[in-house]
Amino acid sequence: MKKQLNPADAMQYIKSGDTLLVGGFGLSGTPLTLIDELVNSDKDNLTVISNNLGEEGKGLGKLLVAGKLKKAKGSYFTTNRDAVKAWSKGELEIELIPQGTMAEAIRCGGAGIGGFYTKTGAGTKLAEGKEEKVIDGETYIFEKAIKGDVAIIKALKADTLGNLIYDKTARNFNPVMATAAKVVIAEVDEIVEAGSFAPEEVVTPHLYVDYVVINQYVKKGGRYVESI
Amino acid sequence: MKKQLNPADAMQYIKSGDTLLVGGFGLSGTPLTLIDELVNSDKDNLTVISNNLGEEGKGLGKLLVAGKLKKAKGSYFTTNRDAVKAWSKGELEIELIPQGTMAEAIRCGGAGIGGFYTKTGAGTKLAEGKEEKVIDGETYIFEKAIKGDVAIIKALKADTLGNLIYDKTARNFNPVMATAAKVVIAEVDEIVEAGSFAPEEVVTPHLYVDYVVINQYVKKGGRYVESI
Amino acid sequence: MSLSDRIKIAKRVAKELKEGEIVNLGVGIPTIIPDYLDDKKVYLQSENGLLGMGPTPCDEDIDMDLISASKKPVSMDPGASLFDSSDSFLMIRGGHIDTAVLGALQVDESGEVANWAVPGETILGVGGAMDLVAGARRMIIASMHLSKDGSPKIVKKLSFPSSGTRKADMIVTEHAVFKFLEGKMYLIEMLSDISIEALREMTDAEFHVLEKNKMKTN
Amino acid sequence: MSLSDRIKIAKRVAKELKEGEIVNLGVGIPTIIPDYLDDKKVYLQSENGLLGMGPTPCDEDIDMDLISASKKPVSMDPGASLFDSSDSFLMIRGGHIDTAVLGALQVDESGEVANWAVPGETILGVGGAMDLVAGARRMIIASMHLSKDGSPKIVKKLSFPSSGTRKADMIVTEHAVFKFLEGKMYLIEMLSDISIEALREMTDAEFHVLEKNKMKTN
Repeated sequence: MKKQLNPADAMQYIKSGDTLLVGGFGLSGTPLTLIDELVNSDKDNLTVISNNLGEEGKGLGKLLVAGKLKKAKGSYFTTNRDAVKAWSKGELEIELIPQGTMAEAIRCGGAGIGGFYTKTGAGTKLAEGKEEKVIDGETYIFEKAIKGDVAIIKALKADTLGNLIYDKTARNFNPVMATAAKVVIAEVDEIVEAGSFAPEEVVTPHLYVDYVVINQYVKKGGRYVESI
Repeated sequence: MKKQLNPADAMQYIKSGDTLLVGGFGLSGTPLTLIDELVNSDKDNLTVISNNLGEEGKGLGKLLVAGKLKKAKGSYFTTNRDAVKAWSKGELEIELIPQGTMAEAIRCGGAGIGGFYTKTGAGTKLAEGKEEKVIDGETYIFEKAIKGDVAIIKALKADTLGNLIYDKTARNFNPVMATAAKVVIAEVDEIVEAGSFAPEEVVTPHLYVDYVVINQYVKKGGRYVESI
Repeated sequence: MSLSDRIKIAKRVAKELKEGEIVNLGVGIPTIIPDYLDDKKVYLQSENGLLGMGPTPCDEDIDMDLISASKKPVSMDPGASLFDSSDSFLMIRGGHIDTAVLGALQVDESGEVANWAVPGETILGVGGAMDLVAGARRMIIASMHLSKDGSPKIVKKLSFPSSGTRKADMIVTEHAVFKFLEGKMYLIEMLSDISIEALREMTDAEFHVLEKNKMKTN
Repeated sequence: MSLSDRIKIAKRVAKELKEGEIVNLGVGIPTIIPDYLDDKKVYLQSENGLLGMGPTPCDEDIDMDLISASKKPVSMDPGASLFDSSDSFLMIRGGHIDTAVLGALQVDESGEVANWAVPGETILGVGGAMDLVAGARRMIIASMHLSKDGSPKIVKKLSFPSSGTRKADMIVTEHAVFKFLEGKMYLIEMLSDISIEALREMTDAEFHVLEKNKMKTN
């Protein structure tokens, strides 16, 4: 079976200075347990690629205030005031990227595609310095594929091979991130026998997943809360 | 509900000279009923983008011998001797493209991506005349997105909104083709009520599908045979 | 920004949507449009990975793993489908959304939109705004006529950072409806009882007025 | 091309595969490898959209909508998954297949492979060959030592069209096993009782011989 790890043991696969792909849209579909372990670890100087930096004091927001982050790359940080503050003080680098460009660039990173031309952002500040190409009369900008050293993602269930399924809109960036890092650690609520998922049901086939850890949070009132 | 058409009525959306995206890998996942209608129609001068040209006298192979095709673009035509013959006589243009590049180019066509850089084929005959780019030390070649005028695809079932699910490996190119044409006609075995599919089960969301026709073939001994 | 103005704008945009359309609604005024669709069925796409977004659930059904792009709990209509972020933006960027209804900080007289950044302020968020601007088949701007400080939002030329070269098709404010035709901005309808002259005063952009007999007034 | 030679090659490649690997098997000799894996479990990927391909089903279970990339009926192992062609080649091109075992028309002494086209003949098929060459983490060539007309397949320089600049890691023929190390070709094992000199005669490519005490002989 796919190697199941204690959350603490998963930390051996992450090094200071690594680029991490972290799943989630706000807090939904975020690997909260793995993030807590990172907060308590000695890793620092991390670059995080994630749509947001969680919320203030929650999810990736914790990692930020713990001083573990060198840089964040994503689409929307405005609502986390800690992120705005850290950036203003020069304590955090931020690279903004349109949400769809981010999703596509990560998919390309996993797909052996070096880069692509998108319409999104052409003619805007975010296109400054980027190569332009006119294709069939429309202007596109070049975006390079994104890869990570380690992806930490959140799924609903894994089977013993490592196949993953996701919970409703908690899917978000997790499946593409699972394809685009050297090491992929999936945090799940439950591990079931191989063969429990119909072949049509699998969203992330097991070949993308290296390690599985069990989520230590419990869901109450429709949101994950710490179990202790 | 999504407009259900008789196969014959679907022909009004196809014009002579059109570029058609046609689903299928060999005969599996091929819209056999729609192809039969095309064979019996007055359309000609068609460009077909499909992995193969069916088999001799079957699927797209029928359309070829009916003299409807100007050009075929796909990855593997060698096993259909009619295609080899037509090409040798100068009656059919053929453009070869690696299978993965074809899948990716069609996905880009549907995704608002103008083109992409792939490793596949770099340094080969199929890369001649194509732009090269070195990204992080690796050589990639540029491939332009592929779009069609009309996509004719095959799914297992549609719901009344037009959501589609597929049968095992008959899925192949159908989901990407559904995204990349101005008009998309899906041939299905059955239409069920909206809400019959779990939201996780839908492979092609209904916004991609314009018209639905019912497959007139029946499955015997594991393969589709003409019903009459 | 009075509630009745917001409702007026939402109602007018709702009228513009066609039965069966695929619609993506931005933050702010657009989010209340579903309340004014009456019997018209449109399919709401949410860029975090849902087509067929339904209304806010009652408290006991709230699940924060079923949320909108504004991170609010939602429900699913029959026939809904779930997908990942890359497939969601394939839809958006690839021209599969019939109409995006977006707020704006500024729109210029060619229809170019600024809706993500304010000059001089910290710019740390763009979200899916640029993808929607680039990709939706039709873009309707739903916005108050003036910004909070009373300055015109509908301007000659953008002073705020552009969201993309793709232009809006229509603007709906509490006072008026404008359409863009062949690169020019036309007043097509009045929604309040101010005069066209008064409207011109609060609109920095030059606009043409659709011939009187074709134009609706309040 | 005797059946026993084909089996010998398949068995030797099977030995090379590791428990739990993700493997894509090309047409020809590679397709019989699963018969010689004994208790070793590998996961077979088929580029038409299946991971976890199982053995040929019995006649009454044949479904031509569950086929291999060679368009033969197959089955699914527990834990199998289905996906479309773009996701399948994402796997292949993106480096997620541990080992591709492919046939070849020619391999040169640097490991460059030609496996899709014959000069002077009509070239109307490439399939997924180039994607597998470009993307698999390890590429093993499983091939008869000589071509049908008796000419060497393992050559100094390709005279057939290349399948890509990415080089093979290993060649297994009925006579020998070669590995490529730092751009050089090494004989690492003899699989028949011919002499190394005889092997050199039927091999156009220059190869080094691994130190005697490290090399296995038949």
